Amino acid sequence: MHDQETPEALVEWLAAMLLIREFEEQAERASLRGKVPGGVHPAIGQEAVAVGAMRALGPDDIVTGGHRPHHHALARGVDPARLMAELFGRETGLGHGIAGSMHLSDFSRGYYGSNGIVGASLGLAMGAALGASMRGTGQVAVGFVGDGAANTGRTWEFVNMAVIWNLPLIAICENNLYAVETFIDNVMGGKSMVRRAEGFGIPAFEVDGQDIHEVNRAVATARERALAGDGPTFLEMRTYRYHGHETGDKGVYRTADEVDRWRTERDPIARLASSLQASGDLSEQGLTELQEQAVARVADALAFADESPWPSASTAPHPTDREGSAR
Amino acid sequence: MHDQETPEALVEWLAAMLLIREFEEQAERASLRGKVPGGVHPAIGQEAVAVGAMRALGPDDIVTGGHRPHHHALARGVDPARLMAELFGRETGLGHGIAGSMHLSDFSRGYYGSNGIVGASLGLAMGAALGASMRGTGQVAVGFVGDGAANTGRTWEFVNMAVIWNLPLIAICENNLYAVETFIDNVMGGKSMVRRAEGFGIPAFEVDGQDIHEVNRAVATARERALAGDGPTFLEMRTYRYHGHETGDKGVYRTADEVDRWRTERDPIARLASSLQASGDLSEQGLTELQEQAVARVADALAFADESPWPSASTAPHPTDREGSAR
Amino acid sequence: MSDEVTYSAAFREAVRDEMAKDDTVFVIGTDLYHRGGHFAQVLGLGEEFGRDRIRDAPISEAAMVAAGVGAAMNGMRPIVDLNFIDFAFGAMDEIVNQAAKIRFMLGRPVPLVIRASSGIALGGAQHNNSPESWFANVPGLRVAVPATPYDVKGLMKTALRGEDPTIFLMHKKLSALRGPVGGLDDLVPFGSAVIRRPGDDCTLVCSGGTVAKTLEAAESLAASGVSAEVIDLRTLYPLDTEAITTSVRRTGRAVVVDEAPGFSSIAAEIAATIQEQCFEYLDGPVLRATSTHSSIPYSPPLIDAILPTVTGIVERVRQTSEAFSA
Amino acid sequence: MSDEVTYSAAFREAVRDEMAKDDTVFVIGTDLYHRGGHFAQVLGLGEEFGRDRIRDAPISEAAMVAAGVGAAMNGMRPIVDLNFIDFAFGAMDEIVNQAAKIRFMLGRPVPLVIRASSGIALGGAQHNNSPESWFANVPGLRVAVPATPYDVKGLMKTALRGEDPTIFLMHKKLSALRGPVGGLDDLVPFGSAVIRRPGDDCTLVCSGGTVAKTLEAAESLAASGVSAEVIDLRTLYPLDTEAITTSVRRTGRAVVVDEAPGFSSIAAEIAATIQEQCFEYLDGPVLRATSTHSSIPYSPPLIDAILPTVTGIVERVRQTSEAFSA
Ligand SMILES: Cc1ncc(C[n+]2csc(CCOP(=O)(O)OP(=O)(O)O)c2C)c(N)n1
Ligand SMILES: Cc1ncc(C[n+]2csc(CCOP(=O)(O)OP(=O)(O)O)c2C)c(N)n1
Ligand SMILES: [Mg+2]
Ligand SMILES: [Mg+2]
Repeated sequence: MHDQETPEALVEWLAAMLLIREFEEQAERASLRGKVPGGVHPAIGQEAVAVGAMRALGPDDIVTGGHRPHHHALARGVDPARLMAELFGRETGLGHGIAGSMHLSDFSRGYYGSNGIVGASLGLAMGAALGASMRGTGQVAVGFVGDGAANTGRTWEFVNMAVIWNLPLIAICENNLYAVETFIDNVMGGKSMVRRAEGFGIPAFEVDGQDIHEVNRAVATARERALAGDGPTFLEMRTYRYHGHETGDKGVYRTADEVDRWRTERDPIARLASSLQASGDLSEQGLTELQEQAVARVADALAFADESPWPSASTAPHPTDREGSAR
Repeated sequence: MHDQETPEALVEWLAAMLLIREFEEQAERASLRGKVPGGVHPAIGQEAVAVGAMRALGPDDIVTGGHRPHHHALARGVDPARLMAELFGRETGLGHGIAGSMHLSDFSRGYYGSNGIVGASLGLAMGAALGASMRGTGQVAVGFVGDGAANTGRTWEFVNMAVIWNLPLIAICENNLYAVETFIDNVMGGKSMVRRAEGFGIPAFEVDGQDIHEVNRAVATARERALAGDGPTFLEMRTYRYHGHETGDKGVYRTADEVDRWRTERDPIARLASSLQASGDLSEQGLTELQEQAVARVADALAFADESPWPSASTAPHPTDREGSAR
Repeated sequence: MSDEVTYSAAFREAVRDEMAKDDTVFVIGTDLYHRGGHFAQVLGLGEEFGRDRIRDAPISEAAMVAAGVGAAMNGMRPIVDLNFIDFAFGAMDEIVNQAAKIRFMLGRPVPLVIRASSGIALGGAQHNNSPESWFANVPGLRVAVPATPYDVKGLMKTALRGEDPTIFLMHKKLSALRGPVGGLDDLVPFGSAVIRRPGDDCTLVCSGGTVAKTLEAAESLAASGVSAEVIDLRTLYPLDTEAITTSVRRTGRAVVVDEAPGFSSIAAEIAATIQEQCFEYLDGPVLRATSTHSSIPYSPPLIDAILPTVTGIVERVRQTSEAFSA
Repeated sequence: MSDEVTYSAAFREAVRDEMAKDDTVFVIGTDLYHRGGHFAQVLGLGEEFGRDRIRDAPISEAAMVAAGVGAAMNGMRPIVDLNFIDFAFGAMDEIVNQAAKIRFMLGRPVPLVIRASSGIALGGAQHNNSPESWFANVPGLRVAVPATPYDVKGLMKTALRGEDPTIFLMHKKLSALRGPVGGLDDLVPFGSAVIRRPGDDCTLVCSGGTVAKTLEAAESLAASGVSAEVIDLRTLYPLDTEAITTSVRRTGRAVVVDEAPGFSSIAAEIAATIQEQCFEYLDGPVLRATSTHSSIPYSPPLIDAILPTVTGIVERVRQTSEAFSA
């Protein structure tokens, strides 16, 4: 199922990244207007990791992610309107307003959910991979975590388990250099995530997360290995988030210059757009149209979310409360 | 403080190992007679790790260990009679019968305690090393864990923390190849503990744990590094436990032949004894005397424990319960 | 169908039955395949079902539970054997934030059983925690605390055929207890307490490791003319409030017996609920016979000094009967 | 001495005072040095005390607590800031099996404070757990739940000068609450509740995030002629049983208000204790106004549907008053 990188496919990748960026920009703005209870963790700058990875997967493959998950959900094909409605806490949301930004899911697309606990997503993906392996479903499971998860012990328990049980798991670490305001090099002994992973016997590779081709090929290769019964792979995707950790955050932990350089020199959208333009596969007008489509879809999503009703209290109790003799 | 390995010192090391072996043999027998509530985890075969390591430490250095801790305690100079009394659950025990085999301690000797939870000892040693570093006490902390701890996430959190905080910690993994009945190679991805540790940026070395000289030199070197401000070291000590995991255990997970080979070809006591005899530093009679001393001390310890009173219920409540207004 | 087997063997029977019937049932844990678990609870199943389904794991509690949760989300019915419940502390996030909440958050059932040995026995402070009231406090979890081989088998089958995560706690000291068990489809429903001894003067509520003690206390009370009804809860969540309150409305008095240190434990919940729902029927306060608020010591006489005793239970019944019978 | 400061700033003042006075006090946590913690609770202390004592850590909850425990055993007085109490699940063994039990097992005090933000607010199910009753259930731990800036500062000082591990829980929604604070040596002792409003007809027991709501309920009850006494516990363990029972013996009625889902929570302990110790004085059952037994949803109307409300509290008082006043 490795995508052949046809011009049509690449244009679709670009469109998917544009949608994510527009979605995140608008979600953050809506959040600043008080529309999103609790705020959001925008993934602006990390679009290529999500789109490049998802385009290497089959429809039944499984994906989990962490607290910064919108790009995964959108890249996996989740409806932006229902996603925005969930952020707004509305009845029409992906999780009926019960779940929220950190607990998105869409099982019809193998999207097993985002997670509020650093590292936990990888464990669920590992378990889902075990289920796939035992049932012989031919699914591969992808667990996304951030660089922050590299220092959480559970992460390495999960990796080790996937290795010894030879599971069809792809662990993707989106290394955007910071966990909230903590620079990864200040808190990671050894300073190489790939070497750390290799110590657990998992094949591990560093990938330029701002190059969607490289991302896609790395995930496709890992998926082939998994499907061939060769077990898990660990991919460190070097990437960057342009905005603060969460809605409205402006820290002093990194320089404006650093942010600027990532934005101007390595932006994954600009890179793909200009290479498509250079190869003649996308016209100036074509790009404008894609941008306009993204804007329109997100505007629709915002309107849908805004007009959607609040959930009613009767949906609140835990499902298991509805049975049994407990009060 | 690196021990100079004088003949006198080596004879003392041998005596210490003989004491441990005799103690463990008798403790296990007493346990089979029902004298030890809950049984014991004997460290027979692992004597050189404990004695070699402790003889490289200073009197104020800190030691923690796990569920198989008697050899650490004895090598650190803890009174065998009070140790045996604790195993017997008596008032005169190291922990007044409150603590037990897995919760030994002797703070006057920097022995910060054994632990019933796999991996936990290393965390406490890491924290004690932090205290040492912040207070500038010049102490080094040694945390002993088993090979089972290599797959517990917390272990690597502790190692990482010691690296990034540059703590005077020595992590010693007594790799006796099995965790209960689980062969380490079956559950450890990557199969090299040293490489796994190195991934966290900690200098790591494999040591022949059945060669007391090698053990001692490795720990002495690690201690020098720590005292020089060069941070933590990880030492994998390859060793073997001759008996079952706990009192009376006889599993089918390893061959009698394997046990035999470790016992006859690599026994740390036999190795040191015969090299001392070869060099003329210990006579046949000298060895017999050392053995007799060990037997006598342990016999005394057994008698002491057996004659000691049971603790009285008034010592049972938690100390903090004695203050405050809580019930 | 009703041969006598041990408490441990009853567990094994339930697991064996369900594994034979349902390919998706399997077990994850340490030292299972050869050793059969520390309490022989799956002894022999390794050979029968193979290494895939009697799946040995390293000492990685977080990963074991995560594996169970993820597999349960993907069509399996895992049993994660944590050995001692104390080791659940290393997997607390996976249990409380993942297993318990996924159905609520994502609408996906998590048919997972976490088995562990629990209760207060030898081994010292770190091996004798009683966190069952915590699990009962977590919305989304169910907590089973069988006291007999019959209930082990029947409750385990219910857990394995259910859709939600269950914490299945087997008391260490009951491992060798013998008794009859049910057949292939004899399920014991959750939230259904059983009256172990009928009585009229006082209700004694107990479960798991305290049932035998409580029955002894009832016997001793009978000798002095007090007729105590003994209710074995079988599950702490769901709690069979109806069985308890029905009894107390009749007897007018209640003592809750539980082995955990009593402060803020499940005994508090039961006492609070009884007085809430039966206030006008009560002739005396609902009292608790629990362990004292202490870590668990190593030496047997010290343990004995902390545990609820038969005399202690009888004494509590006296206290609640005498103080206000005048 | 009594300038008004926020709840967060009161914490900062306590830590600053004690750090200046005692070299062994220091803080471990994520994003402390620059950001000052997620609630600005140590903002500015980085510059004042340096990176050694305002010590940034990776996302390694187990290692943070282990570092605190080990350092406390070796002469330090660490504060481990876990950010949200939910993240304590990753350090549960270090808290429950190590910090809480070491003094019991080894005789060595562990003067450690674990600070975390708690209570129910926005953020969804995994960020709004209420495990305070679990910590209260663990022998060896103390649990502080301040409701005012004054108590934050005074209780924190007590914790920092004590010898035992304290779980210090600050309610998320109170961060910006302003109020007076005490001076350098104004300590608030543990186990000492305070009467926030005196009254004669009913006792309302509350703490932390429910104090304001409970006072509102008392106000509303006053309007309809019911005089409610409001007791703020300040610490859940030790629990000031005397203050509670003294009040209930006078008022004859009690409602326990707590924000945690009520089943098997601290509210159960308080209710159970009250009826045990005040049975003959009670004119009605001790009722609870708590959150329902549910994971915490994301959307505000759903959260509101779960939380205890002012009307709910008033209703409970009515229930316990009316049912048996005839
Ligand atoms: C176990 C745990 N500890 C702490 C947090 C609080 N927290 C939420 S996101 C975050 C930073 C995560 O950084 P990273 O993994 O690098 O992901 P990024 O935000 O960069 O996408 C932290 C500390 C958490 N959610 N879970
Ligand atoms: C967290 C945790 N999980 C499980 C156990 C049960 N247990 C006690 S000892 C042991 C094996 C430990 O093996 P290893 O670390 O190799 O030490 P050894 O027994 O070989 O000395 C296990 C699984 C435990 N004590 N703690
Ligand atoms: Mg990051
Ligand atoms: Mg071992």
